[in-house]
Amino acid sequence: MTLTYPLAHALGAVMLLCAFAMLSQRRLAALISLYQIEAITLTAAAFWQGFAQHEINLYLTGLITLIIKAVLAPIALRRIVHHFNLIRAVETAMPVGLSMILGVALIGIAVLVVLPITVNAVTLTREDLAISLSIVLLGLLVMTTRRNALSQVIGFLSTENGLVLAAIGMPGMPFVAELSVALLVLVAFLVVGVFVFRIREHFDTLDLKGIEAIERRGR
Amino acid sequence: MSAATLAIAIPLLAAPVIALIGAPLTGARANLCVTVLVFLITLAVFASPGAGLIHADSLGVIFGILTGFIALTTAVQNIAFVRAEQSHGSARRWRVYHAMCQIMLGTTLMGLYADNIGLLWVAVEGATIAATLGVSLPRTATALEAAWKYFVLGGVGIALALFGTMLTYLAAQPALGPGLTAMSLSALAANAGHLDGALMTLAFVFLLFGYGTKAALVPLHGWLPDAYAEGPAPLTTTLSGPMLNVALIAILRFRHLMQANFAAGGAALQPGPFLLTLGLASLLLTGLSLARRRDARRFFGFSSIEHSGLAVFAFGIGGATAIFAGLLHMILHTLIKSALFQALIRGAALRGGGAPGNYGFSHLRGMLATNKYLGWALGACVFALVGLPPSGLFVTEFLIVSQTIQRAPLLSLPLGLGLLLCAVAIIRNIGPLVFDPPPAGTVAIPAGRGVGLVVLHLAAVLLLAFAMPPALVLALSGIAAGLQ
Amino acid sequence: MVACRVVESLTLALGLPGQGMHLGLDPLTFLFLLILAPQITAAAIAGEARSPTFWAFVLGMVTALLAADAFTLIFGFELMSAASWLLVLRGDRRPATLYVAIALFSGACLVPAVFLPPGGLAFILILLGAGAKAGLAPIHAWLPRAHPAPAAAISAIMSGGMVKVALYVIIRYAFIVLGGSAQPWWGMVLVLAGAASVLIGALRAMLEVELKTLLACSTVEHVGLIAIGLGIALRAKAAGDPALAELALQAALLCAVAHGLFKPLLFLGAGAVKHATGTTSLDWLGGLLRGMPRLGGLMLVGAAGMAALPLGPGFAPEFLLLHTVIAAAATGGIVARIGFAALLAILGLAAALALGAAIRLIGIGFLGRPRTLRAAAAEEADRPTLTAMTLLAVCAIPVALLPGLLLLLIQPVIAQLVPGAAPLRLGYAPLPLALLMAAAAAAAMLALRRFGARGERQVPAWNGGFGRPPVWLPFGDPKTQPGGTGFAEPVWRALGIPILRHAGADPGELYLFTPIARLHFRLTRLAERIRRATIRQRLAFVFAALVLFLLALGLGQNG
Amino acid sequence: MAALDLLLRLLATILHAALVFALAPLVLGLVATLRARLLGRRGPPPLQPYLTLVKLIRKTTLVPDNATEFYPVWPYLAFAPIAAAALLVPGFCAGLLTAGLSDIITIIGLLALSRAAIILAGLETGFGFGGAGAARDILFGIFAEAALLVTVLTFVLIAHSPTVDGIAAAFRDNHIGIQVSLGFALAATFMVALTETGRIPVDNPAGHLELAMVHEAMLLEYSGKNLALFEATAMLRLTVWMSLIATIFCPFGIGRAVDILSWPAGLALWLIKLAALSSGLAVFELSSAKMRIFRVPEFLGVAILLGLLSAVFLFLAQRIGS
Repeated sequence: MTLTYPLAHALGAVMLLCAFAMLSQRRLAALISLYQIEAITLTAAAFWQGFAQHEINLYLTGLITLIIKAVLAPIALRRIVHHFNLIRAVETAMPVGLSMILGVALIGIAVLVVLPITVNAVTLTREDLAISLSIVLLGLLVMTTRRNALSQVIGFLSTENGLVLAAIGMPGMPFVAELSVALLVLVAFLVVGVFVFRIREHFDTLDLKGIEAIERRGR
Repeated sequence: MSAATLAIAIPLLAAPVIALIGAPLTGARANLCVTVLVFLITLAVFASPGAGLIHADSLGVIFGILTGFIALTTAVQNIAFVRAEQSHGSARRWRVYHAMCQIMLGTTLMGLYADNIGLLWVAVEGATIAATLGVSLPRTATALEAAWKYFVLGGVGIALALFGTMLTYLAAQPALGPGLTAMSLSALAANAGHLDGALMTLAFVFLLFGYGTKAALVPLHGWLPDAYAEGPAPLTTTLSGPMLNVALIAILRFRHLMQANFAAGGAALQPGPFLLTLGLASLLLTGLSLARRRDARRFFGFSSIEHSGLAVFAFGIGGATAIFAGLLHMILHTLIKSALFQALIRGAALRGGGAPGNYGFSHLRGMLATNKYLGWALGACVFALVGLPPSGLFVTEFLIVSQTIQRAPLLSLPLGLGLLLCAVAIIRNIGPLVFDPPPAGTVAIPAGRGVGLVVLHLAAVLLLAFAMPPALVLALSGIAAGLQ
Repeated sequence: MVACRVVESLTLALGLPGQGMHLGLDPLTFLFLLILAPQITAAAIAGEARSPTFWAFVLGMVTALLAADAFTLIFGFELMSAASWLLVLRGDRRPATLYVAIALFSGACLVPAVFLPPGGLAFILILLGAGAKAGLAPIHAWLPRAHPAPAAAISAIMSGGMVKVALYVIIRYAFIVLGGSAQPWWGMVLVLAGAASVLIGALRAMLEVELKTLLACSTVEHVGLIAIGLGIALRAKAAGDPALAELALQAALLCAVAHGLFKPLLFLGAGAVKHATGTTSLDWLGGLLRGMPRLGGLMLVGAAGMAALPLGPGFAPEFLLLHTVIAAAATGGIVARIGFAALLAILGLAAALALGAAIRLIGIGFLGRPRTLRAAAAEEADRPTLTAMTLLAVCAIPVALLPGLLLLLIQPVIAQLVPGAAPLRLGYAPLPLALLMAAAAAAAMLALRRFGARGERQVPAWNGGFGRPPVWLPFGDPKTQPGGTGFAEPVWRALGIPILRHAGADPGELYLFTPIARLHFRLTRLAERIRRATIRQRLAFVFAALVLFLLALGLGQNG
Repeated sequence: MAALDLLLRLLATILHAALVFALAPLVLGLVATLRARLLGRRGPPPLQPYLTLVKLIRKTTLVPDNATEFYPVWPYLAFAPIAAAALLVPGFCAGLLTAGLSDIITIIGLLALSRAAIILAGLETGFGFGGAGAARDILFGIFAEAALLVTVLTFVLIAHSPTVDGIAAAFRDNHIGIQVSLGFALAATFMVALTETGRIPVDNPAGHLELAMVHEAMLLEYSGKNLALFEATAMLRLTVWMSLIATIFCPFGIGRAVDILSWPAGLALWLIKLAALSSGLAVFELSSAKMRIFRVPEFLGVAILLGLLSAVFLFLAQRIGS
């Protein structure tokens, strides 16, 4: 059992690193590959937690994450990028340096918030909670600092990964949670897909400028 | 198979079946039949509330009946709406629309009756996705933009709510141990004192943001005005009213966990300040945003944000009377708002169908000239929102302000300012909406029995506010004392 | 009045869930119901009986008066505001929003006030809430805009009755509910507000051209007079001087009774003039007495009340108030005494301005030559209006000729408000005065008939040698006639410009309503910028709020 | 004894009434004659006002064709209050039958009622001059009434009695002596009296220049009996103001109605006071010229300030005294 915690921490740390790296990426393709690495690490963490807690549904969750998030999602994202030939750089709403500093501040806040929690849950230590909270906050930061609709979606999916990481760490969490998270990803993906093609018909571009122009007209 | 589970299952199962019906009108009639059945079952839920995952407590029963009633009257109005609108949009679109109506009803009832915080979260998520699809139905650029905004903001809110749910489960470990019991609301409420206070506070913040987004509290309200203004009106405005109540009740329940934990000396912080901040922000920002709206549905969407803010403020103040006032306020506001939107839909239908631009104030002005009864009913509904005496909201606002004075005197200043701003901005529109000369070429048209339902709603509001039956008074004060 | 000795209390099933509404009757309520009764019957006779909103308005006022608990009082108060708002809205839409904003503001002040512990803050809030509704300075500028809007009978009730209900709330709380903890400075605040209302109301009444706006401004002045009476009474009661308090209360309550009679009379008259000539602007009227003799006579009675001339209904309250201020000037510190002396000067100014306004109303409006064809062709007012006005005039006679008797009727109310006050004898006896004047007039008439020359000759008026007016101006060149604006021009130059600035805007509007409106505009523009934020910016709002809350949480727990 | 007192007071009142109505035209005539004599002119005989009244009564009354039915009412409504006021203000002896009624505020009200009647008479026919005169009279009235009320405060507080009768008795009996506040009050009352009676600095009673006239402008449309009444009202008003000032500010020697022996002395002193005031008025009128219309508000503003000053000094004296 001595190996359980340190390995879980390591996988969590890798995922945190990917989420943090997303902040600095300028190109969509790099963003998608970072997301893929994060998804694969999540699958490994799920399998490892399954092994540590001898829970069958954790293996099942790991499998679903592998199929949907690690394989299908990146393929679909790459096809969209290819379809709209969006290889060019993603302009960020905030200078990269500033968003990096904000990222660090967010991780600091996550740690500050988690410190007073004294519960000594079997598998999930305070550090694990801090890591998953940080990934969620970083995902949100990615969403708020990107103007491109697709990069916002990837930020959203990174937040989902943070959630699943937290869910895996919960001891004896009923299966319902994981299934619904997976469901969410699936449906979200579907809906996003539908939107993207709709937006395509109307604005000929994935960039949110078209949509933002409508809002500025004001109603 | 308890009545509560039945009430949830029927609409969810009926949704795919109705989606198969080709003709929009038959779809609307089927939708009405299912809704009537569901309403009768919600009345029966009082007898068999069910156990385990689906267990309706008295709060759930009352709001379940309210949701059933609203869905019923909306379904009745829906037939006239569909008859006027079926020329726009493809048949496929109407099938999706009626399916979404049923899913919205089913998920709302699940949100009310669920005893499991995970199931509650799934219900709220399902309702968000159904509403998002509903908003995107008209396929116009503005509808798409509103739907995208709804999805992004709603998705983020849902994610935060899930994280909060997981943290609540984790905080329940020391008291309830692993497994399903740690996620049961009644179990959590029973031994709230033994939860891990610090973790529960963190969970509460995420839950407040998650369900706050669904309840459209400022600054999480971004999606509501545009969602209300786009999409087929009965789905996006009338049916989504009860959904706000589900989120507000969730916030109330989690607030109780925090308050009980704090009272029992746990490490949890007082939930009051969080709720008061969001409530006041909602009141003041909507008060200012209402002043310049030109579209009726967006205008009354903002008014819904104001009333959610007022309810959350009442919960933030705390104490049995304030919570009683908050709950009564939610009931009365839902009745008034749905009556108002139904009247607007009838008005727009009489003024040449529900095309997107049809809900503008300048287009709907002078309703009295089109139909006398509808004009007065519309005026009465808008007036009821304001809180001047003949309207029921006067009672609840009176109670909330009196409790604020006694418990947090300094907060009565921003509260009074917010209420004043909103009331003036709303009442300003009655003049043009009802009494102004109508646009050129409008001719008087009999409105049919739609107006009767609107008047029924207003009568229910007056009865509940001024002459509430003693049984309901006991039930509601029991709930309020329980959730103190 | 004996009937109201016993304090009945009645609980209705309606009201707050589980608590119901409580009604009660005591001398103060009975007096104010007595003030409302003639007006409401007159308005009903004048043709308002059929409109349900009117009866809701009356129900609101009566509930507010009969209320024995805070919820019922504010319920009645706001119901009265709501019903009158709808009537204003149906009359003229422009002032309706300002009117309802003031009504909501007064509600927003009263609800907290009734729940605060008895003390200065509660009184100030009551004063703000009820004072705003009564048209007490500084929140008075809305009254001349809103009261002329609805039909004449409704503005009669609004000016005559609704203002009194608002003052009733001030009396109920200042003397009874918060009576125990009353401070002398409460009275001074009321007196200051009253003095400002009197000055601005009287001045604007003299300068306004529209008849109904003129009457509304005169209402502001009379509210000021009543407030001064109440203020001095409150200060005297707090300082332990029941005699002065009683004299002041007699002045205030008698002024309320008198104003409640002649103001509705004038408003009904103004409505009849508008119906007959299609306008209420003094510059377009003139010579109405020829076409509408009975209306002219009744308006003369009302104008006598408004001008507070002896033998008129308005003189007894003015008489008592002046004596109250003189007596008050003999008490208190040196600054208070000088203040009361200055107040006496203001009251003198206002009395003369009111006299001027009344004379202008009758002289320009009814006497002289018609300035327009419609004024020349005006027929007598219709029967219901005349009957209603006659009813009010008949009720005004006892107030004019038997004020002593009326003060006896008011005595129980004063005993309730200021316990331990010995009844005072009134120094003004109109009947012997009337006899004296009648004797003098009869003597003069006899002498002139005995020695004077018989017969009179109808001749064209001399008019300082002007020739006969040209054919196309049958009523003479309007330029050579004194008009409404022309008549007030000297007062405008002497007093209007220094106080009302050149734009003629009411100080209450210039320094209170306009700045608030400008601030509201700027705030809504800011809110508009927030509403027009893009999706990303809205996400940023959510994210920033979440981070802030987490920070607060972290500091809260670790701090 | 009470019956005897009542009889004596009734006798005194009747005597007072007769004297006031008889002397009024004489006072006006005296002022006019003195003015002329001081200018070195022979001037009209003192009895000229009587002759004017008789002349007017004998003339036929001309009524303008567009006059309303209130046209003949205004003269009586103007005359009656002044006559009542004349009966209220004590002349040669205090304690008349009408003493109870003679409240200072009632007297101010009666004067205002008479002024209102004259103004309405001016507006009656709706011609330019009447309107202009009325507007000016209203303007003067506003400031005059404010000044009057402030001065009233002073002597009501000193004498501790609201009625003129009481004030006269108090000033006569407990020898108030010369007080600074009473000095200011006298000046203010004098200025108000000049405005109310329409004497030189405010309005030229003798002049007929339409642009400048105030009181006369309102009576242009009246003739015969009606004009006679208005003239009588003007004369009575002058006498009322003079006896008001005499009674309040130099009350020494006023008799008591019940004590018949004091009547002759009171009567003599009253006549002397009236003559002194008339000559004072004549001298003052010669020494000053008529002001522009819009200078009068400042003139009366000074009167208001004087009234306030008298009140301030009164409070100071009371504070030091009590």
